[in-house]
Amino acid sequence: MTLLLLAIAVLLGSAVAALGLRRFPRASALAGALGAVAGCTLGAVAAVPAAVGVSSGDLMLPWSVPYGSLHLGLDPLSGFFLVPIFFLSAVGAVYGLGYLRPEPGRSRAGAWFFFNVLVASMVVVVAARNGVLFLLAWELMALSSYFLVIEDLVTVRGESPGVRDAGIVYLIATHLGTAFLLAMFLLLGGSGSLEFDTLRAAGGAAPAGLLFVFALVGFGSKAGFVPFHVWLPEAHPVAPSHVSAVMSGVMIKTGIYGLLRVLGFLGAPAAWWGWTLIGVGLLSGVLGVLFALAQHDLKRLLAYHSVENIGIIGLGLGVGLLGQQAGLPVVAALGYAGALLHVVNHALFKGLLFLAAGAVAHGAGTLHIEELGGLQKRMPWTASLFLVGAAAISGLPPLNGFVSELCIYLAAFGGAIAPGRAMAPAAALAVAGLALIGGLAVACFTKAFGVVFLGEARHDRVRDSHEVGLLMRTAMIVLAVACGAVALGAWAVVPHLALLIEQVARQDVSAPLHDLSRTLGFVALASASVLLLAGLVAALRRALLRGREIGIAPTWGCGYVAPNARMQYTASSYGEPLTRLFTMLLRPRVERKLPVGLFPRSGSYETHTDDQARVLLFAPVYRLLLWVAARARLVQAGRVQVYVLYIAITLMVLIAVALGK
Amino acid sequence: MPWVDIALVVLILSCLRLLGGSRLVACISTVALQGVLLGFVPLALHGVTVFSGVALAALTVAVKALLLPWFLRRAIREASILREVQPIVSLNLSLLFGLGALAFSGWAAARLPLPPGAPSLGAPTALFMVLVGLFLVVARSKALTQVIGFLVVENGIFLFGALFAHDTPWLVEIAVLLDVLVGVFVMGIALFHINRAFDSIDSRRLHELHDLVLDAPSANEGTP
Amino acid sequence: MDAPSALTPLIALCVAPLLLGVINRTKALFAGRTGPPILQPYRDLVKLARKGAVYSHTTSWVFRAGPIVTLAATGLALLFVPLGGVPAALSFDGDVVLVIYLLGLGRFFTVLAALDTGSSFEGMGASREVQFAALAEPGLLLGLLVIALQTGELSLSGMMAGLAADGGSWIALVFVALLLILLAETARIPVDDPATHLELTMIHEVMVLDHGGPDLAFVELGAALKMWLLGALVTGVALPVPGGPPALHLASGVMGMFGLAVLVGVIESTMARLALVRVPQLLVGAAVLNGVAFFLVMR
Amino acid sequence: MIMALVLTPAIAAALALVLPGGARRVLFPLTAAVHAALTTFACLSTPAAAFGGWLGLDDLGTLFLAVTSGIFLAVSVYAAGYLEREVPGPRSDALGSGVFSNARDAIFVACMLAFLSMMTLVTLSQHFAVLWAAIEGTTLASAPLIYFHRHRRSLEATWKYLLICSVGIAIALLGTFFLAVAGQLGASGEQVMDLTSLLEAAPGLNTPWLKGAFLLMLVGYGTKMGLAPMHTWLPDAHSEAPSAVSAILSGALLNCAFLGILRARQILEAAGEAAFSGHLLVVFGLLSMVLAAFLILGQPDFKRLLAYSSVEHMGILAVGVGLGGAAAAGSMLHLVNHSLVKAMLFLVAGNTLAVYRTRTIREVRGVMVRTPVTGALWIVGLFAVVGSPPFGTFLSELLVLRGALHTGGVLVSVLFLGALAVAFVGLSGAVLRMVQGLPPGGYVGMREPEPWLSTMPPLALAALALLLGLWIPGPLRHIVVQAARAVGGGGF
Repeated sequence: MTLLLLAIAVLLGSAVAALGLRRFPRASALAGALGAVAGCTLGAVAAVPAAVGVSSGDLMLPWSVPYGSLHLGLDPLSGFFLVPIFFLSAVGAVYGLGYLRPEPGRSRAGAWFFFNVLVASMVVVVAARNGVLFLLAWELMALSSYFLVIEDLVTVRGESPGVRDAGIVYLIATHLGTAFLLAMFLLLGGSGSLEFDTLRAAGGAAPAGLLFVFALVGFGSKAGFVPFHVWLPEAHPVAPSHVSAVMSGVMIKTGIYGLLRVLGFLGAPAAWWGWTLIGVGLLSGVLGVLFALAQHDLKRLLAYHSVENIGIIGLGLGVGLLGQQAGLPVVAALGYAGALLHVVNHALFKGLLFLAAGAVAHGAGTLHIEELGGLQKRMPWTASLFLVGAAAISGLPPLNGFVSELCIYLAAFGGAIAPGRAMAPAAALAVAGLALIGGLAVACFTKAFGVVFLGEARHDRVRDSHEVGLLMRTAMIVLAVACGAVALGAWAVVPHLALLIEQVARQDVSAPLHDLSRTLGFVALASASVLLLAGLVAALRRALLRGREIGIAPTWGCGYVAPNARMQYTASSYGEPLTRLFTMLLRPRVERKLPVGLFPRSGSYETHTDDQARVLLFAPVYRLLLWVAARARLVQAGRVQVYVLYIAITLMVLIAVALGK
Repeated sequence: MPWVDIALVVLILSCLRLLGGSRLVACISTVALQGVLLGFVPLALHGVTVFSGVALAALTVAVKALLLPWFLRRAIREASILREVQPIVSLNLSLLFGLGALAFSGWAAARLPLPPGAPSLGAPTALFMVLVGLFLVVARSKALTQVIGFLVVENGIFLFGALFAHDTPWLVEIAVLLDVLVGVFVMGIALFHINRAFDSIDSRRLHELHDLVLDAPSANEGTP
Repeated sequence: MDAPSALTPLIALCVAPLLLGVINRTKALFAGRTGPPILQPYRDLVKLARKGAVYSHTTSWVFRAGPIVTLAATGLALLFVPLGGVPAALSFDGDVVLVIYLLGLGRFFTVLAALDTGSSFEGMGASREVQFAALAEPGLLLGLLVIALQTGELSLSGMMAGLAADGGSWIALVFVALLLILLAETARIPVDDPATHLELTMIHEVMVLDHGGPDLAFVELGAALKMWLLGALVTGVALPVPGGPPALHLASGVMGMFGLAVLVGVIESTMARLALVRVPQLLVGAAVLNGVAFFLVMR
Repeated sequence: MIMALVLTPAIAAALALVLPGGARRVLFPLTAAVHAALTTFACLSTPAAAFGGWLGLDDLGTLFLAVTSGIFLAVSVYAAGYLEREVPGPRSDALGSGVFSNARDAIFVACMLAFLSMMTLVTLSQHFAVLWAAIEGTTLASAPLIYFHRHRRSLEATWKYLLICSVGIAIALLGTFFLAVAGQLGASGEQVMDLTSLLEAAPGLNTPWLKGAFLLMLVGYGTKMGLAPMHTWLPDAHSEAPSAVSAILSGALLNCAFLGILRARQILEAAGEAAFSGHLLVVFGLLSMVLAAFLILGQPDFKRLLAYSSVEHMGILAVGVGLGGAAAAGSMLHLVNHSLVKAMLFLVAGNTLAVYRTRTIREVRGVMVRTPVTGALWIVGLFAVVGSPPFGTFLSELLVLRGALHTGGVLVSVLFLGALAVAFVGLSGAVLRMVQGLPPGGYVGMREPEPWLSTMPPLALAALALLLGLWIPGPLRHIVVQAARAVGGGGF
C-alpha cells in the first residue's frame, strides 16, 4: 500500500514538475516521462502481488467532506486492473517522449501534466474504497483525459478542425454518464455511508435491478457500450496517439472495473442481468466492427474496434454472470476469466495498434487510409508490429487475443452442455456472435493492414514517409512481445486468478481454473508449434528455391501493361461487399460525381458513414432541447409590464391555492 | 368606527377612479387623496391618544399627500409628459377588472380570521388596493403611471399596516415611509434619465433587453 | 495416442490432393470427357516444386510468408481432426475453436499476401474471401455447438465419437449445412468456380494469381488439406461408425472422403454457379439450418 | 461592534462623496478590508445584540455576513483596478448604441459602500421590519451602480430592476404585517416582529395568517432572490451592470434576499408548518432550475449566461432548504460555493469583456491564447459552476441531490438531475467555444497584458472554491450545520 501511495505521489509530483519546467520543453518532457515510468514501476510492484491475492492493509484516513473518507485498498480486483494501467501508461510515456515534439510558442508541458494526472486518477479510481473518493477520481480522470483530447486543438499550423467538437462530445458524454453513477451511489448509500465495505454489506435502498441499469449506463458510457459509445470515435482520433492508446487501452476499462465492483454490492444477480449484458455485448461487438469496417481514418477505425472489444468483454461478463446465477462454477469461472483476460489483452494489442497508428501519422503525415499504402517497405518496423497487433486483435493464434476469446467460447460451450440446458440459447447467441465478430474483425484488419502497409503508396506525400525514432519503436516492440508472452504464458497465470474470480463470482472456481490452465497449456503448445511448423515450411521453401533463378517483375495485371498506384483496390471497395450487406445498419452517405461526356475528365465516388447512434438517438434529443429552449425564451419577452404580470399572477395563484383549501 | 368604514369605501372608490381615469394629473390627485385618508384612518381607528400617533399621521399626510404628488406633478412638467395615461388594457376593461379584483379580495379576506377590533372591510380594501396597484403597473404603458401603480400598492400595504399592525413601533412606520419616499425619488431620477434618453417615458420602448431570438442561435452547435 | 490416430494426419497429407483428382475425374465423366489422370494434382505439385519463382517488386516478406503460414496452420489444424471414427492425433476440450481459428490464421495470411501485390484483381478476390468467411464461421461454429450440445463433448474427437451413439433428424440438417460451408470455404461451385478463366469472377484462384513455383505448390497443398479437414468433419457427421476395429474406421473414413469428393464433383457438374451477390444467402441459409437443428436438439 | 459593522461602510460612503479621487481609490479597498477584519472578529467572538435586540449575529447571519464580506473584499480589489481602466468621460459603446459616459466614480464608490452597509444590515437584522427596510435599502443603493455606464440599455435594466424589485419588496412588507397579525391572533395575543420572540411564540401563531405571511415573503423576497418566474430583472441587470457590480449582485445580494425567505422559514419551522414551506420552496426551486437551464442552452450573451446560471443555483438553494435534512446543510454549503464561483466568473467575464469589447459568445474566440490566465480561470469556473469535482460545488450539490433522491421522490430527482444536465450542456458548449481555439487572426503565442489587479481576485476566489472541494474546514462545517439546523435542516 505504501508503494502504491508512493507511486501516486511520484506521478502527481512529476506532473507538477513538468508544468513547472514548461519554460524548458526538453526538461519538462523528461520530468513527465521519467516520473510516469518511475511511478508506474513502483505501482506495478505493489499491484502484481495484490492481483494474485497477497493482501496488504488498506489506507484509511478521515476526510472532512460529506460521506467521504480517504480510503484506498488493494484487493485482487483492484490489483488486476492496476497491472495493465501501470504497464501501458509506462510504455505510453516512453512513446510520448518521442511523439510529443515541442513547438515554437507552444510547450507540451500541459500534455505531460495531464497525462500523469490521468494515470494517477485512474489508479485512485481503481483503488478507491469510498464512493465520494471514487467519484472524485472518476471525474478527475474524465477532465484530465478531456484536456489531453484537445491537446492538439491549437498547433503552430493553426486550429485543427473538429477537435473542439470532439472534445465537447466527449465531455458531455462522460458527464452524463457520471450523473447516473452519482444517482446510483447515492441510492446505494441508503444507510448514509458511502464506504464500499458498508455498501457491500448493506445493499442499496433501491431495487437492485434499477441500480444495475444505472451502473450499466453510467459505466457503459465510459466503457463504450453501444449506444453510449458515441464519444469514442470522436475523441480517440484527435487525441495524441499515446493518449489514445492509454484511453482506449486502459481508461475505458475502468468502466468494466466499476461494473464488476458494483455488481459486488448488488447481491445475487438476476438472470436478466446476464441476458442484458450478452445483448449489449453482441450489439457493441457487431456494430463496433461493422462501423470500423466503414471508416476511412485509421484511428477512427481503431476507436470503433475498442467498442467491438468492449462488446466481447461484455459477452464474457454476461456468460459468466449467467453461470454464476445458475450455479455453474465452470461457466462462471471461464466467462469471467475470459472477460478479465480480454481486458488485459485488449490493453496490449489496442495499445500497440494505436501507437503504430501514431507512428504512421508521424512517418507518413496522414491517417487517411485511402491515401496510404506501401508503408511496409518504408516503415518496416512499424508495419510488422502493426501486423502483430492486427493478428492479435483478430483473435488469431498464436497471439493473446485468441486466448481470451477461447475462454469465452469455452464458457459458452460449457454453459450449453450444462445439465438442464437452461443456458443453451444464451450460449448459442454468444458463440454465433463471437464467430461473426471474429470473422468481421479479420476482414477489417486485413483491410487496415493490407491497404495501409501493403501495395504501393496511393498519394504522393506518402511516398517519402520515414520510419520513426528509437523511443517510439521500443515502446511498440515491448507491447508486441507482451502480446506473444501472454499467449504463451497465460496457462501459468490463470490458476493464480482463483481469488480474484472467486471475489467476483462468489463461488469456488479453483478446479475449473485448473482445467482451463491445462487447456491453455495445449493452446500455448499449439501456438509454439505453428511457429515451428512455419519455420520448417520456410526452410523447405528455401531448400526448394536453392539454385533456381528468382525473377523480379511488375505485378501481373492480367494483361494490362501500365498499372499505376491509383488503380489499386481501395479500402472502401475492399469493405464494400460487407458494408453493402449491412447497409440497413450503417446507412452510409454516398457522394458520387459520375464521369460525363465522350472524353470524361474525372469522376469520383465517396461514402461517409456517420455514427447512427448519434444520428438517430442523440441528435434528435439535442434538437428537441434546443427547440424547447427557443420556446423558453418567450418568457424573457423584455416588457416590464409582462414581468410584473408574472409576479401578480404568481401571487394571486398562491393566495388562491393556500386559502382555497 | 363608521368613519373608518367610510374612509375605506372612499379608498375603494378612489382605486376605481384610478382604473377608469384617463388624465394623469387627476390620477395623481387621487393618489394624494389616498394619502390623506391613510393619514386619517389610524386616528379614526384608535382616536387621538398618543403624540406619536398624531405625528405619524401628520408625517404620512406630508409624504403621501403632499411631497410625492408634488414630485410627480413636477416630473410631468419637467419631462413635458403627455397628459394622458396610455392604457394597454382599455379603461372599461380596467373597471371590470376592478370589480373582479374586489370580489377576489373579498373572497380571500373572508378566509382569514378577523383580528379583534379591526374593521371587517379593512383586509379586502388593502388587498384590493394592492391588486389595483399591480394592475396599473401592468396595464399602463407610461413609466410614470407605473410609479403611480407602485404608490397605490404601497398605499394598500400601508393601509393594512395601519389597520392591523398597529403595535408596530413607530420607528418601523417611519422607516417604511422613508423607503417609499427614497424609492419614488430614485424612480423619479430614473424617469428624468429615461425621458432624456428615449425622449418619452413610454416604457413600452424600454424593451431592448430580451431573449426573443427564436432561431436557436446555438452557441454550441455540434454537440451530440 | 494410438497408432491409427497417429496415422490420420499422414493419411491426410498423402491422400488430400487425390480428392481434387477424384472431383475432376467425376466432372469429366459427367462432361463425357476422359479428363486428366486422377493423379494429376500430384504431378502439378511436383512440377511446381521444381520451378523457380518470380516476385513482383511491389511485394514484401508478407507475400512470401503467406503460403508458408497458411500451409503450416492448416497442417497443424489437421492434428486435431478425427477421421471417420478414429480419434484425432491430439485433442483437448475446446480444440474445436482452435481448429477453426487456425484456418482463420491461414486465411488471414493468404489475404494479406494477395493484397501485398497491389493488384486490384487480387484485392477483389481477397475482399470476397473475407466476406464469405465472416459469414461462414458463425454457421460452422453453430453447427459444432449443436453437436456438442447433443453429445456433451467439447473436443472434436469426442463429438464425433459421441455422434456414433445416436442419430436424429437434426444430423441431416447439420450435414447439409456443413456441406454448404465446405463448398464455400474450398471455393467450389456454386460459390466459386476453380475452372473459370475470367479473373473478375474468381475468388480463391485470383488471390493466388501472382504466386508461382514452390509458393504456388504450398498454396495448392494447403487448399487440398483444408478441403480434407472440412471434409473430415462432414463425413464424421455423415457416417457414424458404431464399433469395430480401428482399421475399419480408418478405411470407412477414407472411403467417406472419396464419397464426399464424388458428391462435390456431382454438385459441380449439375449445378450452375450462383451470382456473387447471392452467395451470402447460401451461407446465412447454412447458419439457419444449424439454428433449426439447434431447435430440434433443444426440445 | 454590530453597529461598527454597519456604520463603517456607511460613513466611508459619505466620505467617498467628498474625498478626492486618489484617496477614494484607497478608501474603497481599505474599507472592505476593515469590514472583513471586523467580520472575522465578529464571527470569532459572538458580539452582543445591539439596538434593542433588533440587530444581532446568529448562526445564519454569521454565515451570510462572512460570505458577503469576503466576496466584497475580493471585488473591491478588482474594482480598484477597474476604475483605473474606466476613466470617466465619453466613450463609444462596445455594443453599438452610440456614445456614452460613465457615472462619476465618486458615485460608484459611495453606492458600493452604501450597498455593503445595507447588505451587512440585512445579515444582522433580527427584526422583520428592519430586515425588510434593509433589503429595500440594498435595491436603492445598487440601482445607480447598474446605471454606471450611462446608456439606454443600462438605463432600461435599472428601471426594470427598480420597478420589479420595489413591487416585490412591497409585497414582502405585506407579508411582514401578516406576521404581526398572526401574532395578535395567536396564543400570546400580542404583535411581535422580532425574530427571537416570534420563534418563542411560533407554536401558538395563527396558521392562516402565518401561511399567508410566508407566501407573501416568498414572492416578495423571491423576486429579489431571482426565483422563477419573478427572476426577470436578473439577466438584464447582471448583463448591463459593470462586472464588479454583477459579481456583488450574484455573489452577495441574492443571498441576502434568500436570507429573508430563510427567516420566514425559521418561523414556520418553529410553528410546525415546515412541510408547507418546504413544498413551496421545492416547487419554486425546481421551476427556477428548469427554466434557467433552458434559458442557458443556446444563450448568445455570456453575461446573461452567467446570470441565468445564478437563477439556476438559487433554485438549487431553494430545493435544498425545502427538502430539509442534510440537503439543507448542502444548500448552505452550496450558498458559499456558488458565491465564490459566480463572483469569480463575473470578474473573469469582465476581463474578457474588456479585451474583446463584446458580450456575444460567437464573437469571442481563443481567450486561452490571447489571455491565458483569464482563459484558465474561465475553464476552472466552468467546471466549478457545473458542480464537477474537485470543486466545492460538487460536494454541496451531492448533498442536495441525496436529499432529492431519498426524500424528494422520483419527479424531484429527475427534474433536478435533468436541469443540471441541460445547464451543463449549455454552459460547457458556450464557455469552451469562447476559451479554446485561435482568436480571429490570432496565432500561437500571441498574448495580451493582464493587469494583476484584475486577475488576482478571481484567482483567489477560484483557489477557495477548489479548496472547499478537497477539504471543508471544521469551523465552516460547524457554522454551515448550525445554519442548516436554524432553518430546520440537519447535519451531514
